[in-house]
Amino acid sequence: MEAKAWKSILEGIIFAAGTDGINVKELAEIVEIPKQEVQMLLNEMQLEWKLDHRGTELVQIAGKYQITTLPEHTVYIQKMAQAPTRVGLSRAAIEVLAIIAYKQPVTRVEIEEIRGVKSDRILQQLERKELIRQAGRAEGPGRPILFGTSRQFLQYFGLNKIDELPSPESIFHWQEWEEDRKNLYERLGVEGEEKVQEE
Amino acid sequence: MEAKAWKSILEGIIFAAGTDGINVKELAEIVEIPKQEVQMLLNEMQLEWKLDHRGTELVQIAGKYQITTLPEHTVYIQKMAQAPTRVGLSRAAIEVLAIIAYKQPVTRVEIEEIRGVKSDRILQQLERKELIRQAGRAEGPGRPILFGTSRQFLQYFGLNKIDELPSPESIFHWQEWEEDRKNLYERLGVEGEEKVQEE
Amino acid sequence: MLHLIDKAEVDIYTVSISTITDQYLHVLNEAKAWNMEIASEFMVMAATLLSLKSKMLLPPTIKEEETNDPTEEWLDPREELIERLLVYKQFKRLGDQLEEREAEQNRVYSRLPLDLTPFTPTQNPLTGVEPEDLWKALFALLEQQKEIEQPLTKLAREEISVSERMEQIYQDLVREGELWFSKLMDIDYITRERLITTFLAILELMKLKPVICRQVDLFSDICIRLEQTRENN
Repeated sequence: MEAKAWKSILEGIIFAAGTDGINVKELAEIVEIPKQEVQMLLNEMQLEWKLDHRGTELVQIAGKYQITTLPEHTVYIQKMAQAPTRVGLSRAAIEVLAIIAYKQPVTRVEIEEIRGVKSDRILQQLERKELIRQAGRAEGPGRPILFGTSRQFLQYFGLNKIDELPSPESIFHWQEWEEDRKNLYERLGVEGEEKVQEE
Repeated sequence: MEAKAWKSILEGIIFAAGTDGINVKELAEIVEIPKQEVQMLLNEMQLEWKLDHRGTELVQIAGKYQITTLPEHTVYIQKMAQAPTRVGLSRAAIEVLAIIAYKQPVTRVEIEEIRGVKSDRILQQLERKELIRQAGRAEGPGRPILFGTSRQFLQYFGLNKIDELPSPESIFHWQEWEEDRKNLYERLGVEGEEKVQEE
Repeated sequence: MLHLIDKAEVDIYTVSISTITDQYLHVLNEAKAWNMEIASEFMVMAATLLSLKSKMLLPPTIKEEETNDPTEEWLDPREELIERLLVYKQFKRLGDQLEEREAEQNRVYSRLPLDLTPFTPTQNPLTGVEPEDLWKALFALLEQQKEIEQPLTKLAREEISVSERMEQIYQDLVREGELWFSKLMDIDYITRERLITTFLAILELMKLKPVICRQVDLFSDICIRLEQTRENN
């Protein structure tokens, strides 16, 4: 196979590796050509991309190759990041945030059990946005990470304490939702004090 | 600025948008050039990337542009440790999706009538995977929920628009339909005479 | 069921119930990951099959009565089935198309959006979200989960095929001489799946004639007995 074809394959692999990146050894194993050759191809690619005025570059971070945007394009990417459609949280992210807010501290597995779908990416996203934080580790096998809401989360909502989050009563009519409410309290494991206070 | 520079910027933005994708309107707002021009540049980029033997391609999915790897490189990407394992949908889920895709908006009962089996659990799964969405309620008793396909549906199947799906006529000819009907009548022993007698 | 009739090229009129049911059970075994989903579907499929098949087992008497009365049209369940089968087949074909596209799309990889947080230092990600929205989102989730959980609660699966059940009943009959239908179908001691299997097994045994069933009155208990002529088998 000629160099062009190998480069195309290497580009595809590095692109798919995303921000994890991939090192020369791994690349060589995947394409089954010698490491030195891979290294040479990568060097050439770095040069060619620049000459071609590509919109991305091939960089080596901590020994791993990955594709990133160009520093000179920052202004444009900033504009995209600040577009209202990108700033807000997705429906899924709100769901995860809601679970954490009301059930904290809570593990990823517990969150996924409630939602029925994998939620690791959303957790990362919320952590990056500093809405949630790691709040220690649970007991038991694997000692999974516990998640809770952050100080910023309260600030954004203008709350002083997490208890100031709306409780069911403030949204739903008492009688109408009596059944559901009881049920929910049980599931949330918050029956105790709050109910006593009401009565 | 010359076309090359604009293309470089557009590439950077689309790269940054990742799987979210970005549409022409948003791109035009970010780079502050007319939509038509952006569209033209994108069309050129699609062609150029192919001619250049790039390892990625520029595709339009659900109206938004995004960069993906080439299908012919799958074997290599799957060898990568980071490659996500992909599990296809179950046959039952695919069937339900087909009914929704072609008959939308459609109620659960209509779907179950076609399939001859209960489908509520599959509908829930598909909804949680966000491949389908509730698209209002039907008229009539109980005002049942109507289901339709979502943006993620288009994304999942790599479609730009729902009408990119082949039309039923193109894959199911009426001659074949008649043939099948005759065949089934024979197989189930509903013969001609019986029908004549009845008439 | 439609799927099976179509796939197995089954002739509903001549096929034995046990063949189809065994096939169902085979499907159930194969699809471990989807156990629950298929198990609940199985109930409906089996019921549809049962109703159709029982109509088939009875036709001589009913048909004569019906055709004797010219004002009443005897609606062949098979005709309805054929029409449904055809519609279903069409969607199955459309499903094939989707599956192809899925496979094609699965060969392509993209990447997650870039982490844009460094580009938006001052933005409030909760813009437009009210504290109430969180509660509502959680409420909706738990509601949904409640619905999902119900059919899941308990469905102890017992895998016994119709032919196995036929053999069991036959052996019981050889030993006991006769059996009461109500005893066989005691809902407290029997899973739904077993109930269906048992019912199908009895129908099948009747059809193959090693047993006869007697019912004195409408809704009274049914007595199942070995047919005299076959007893020496």
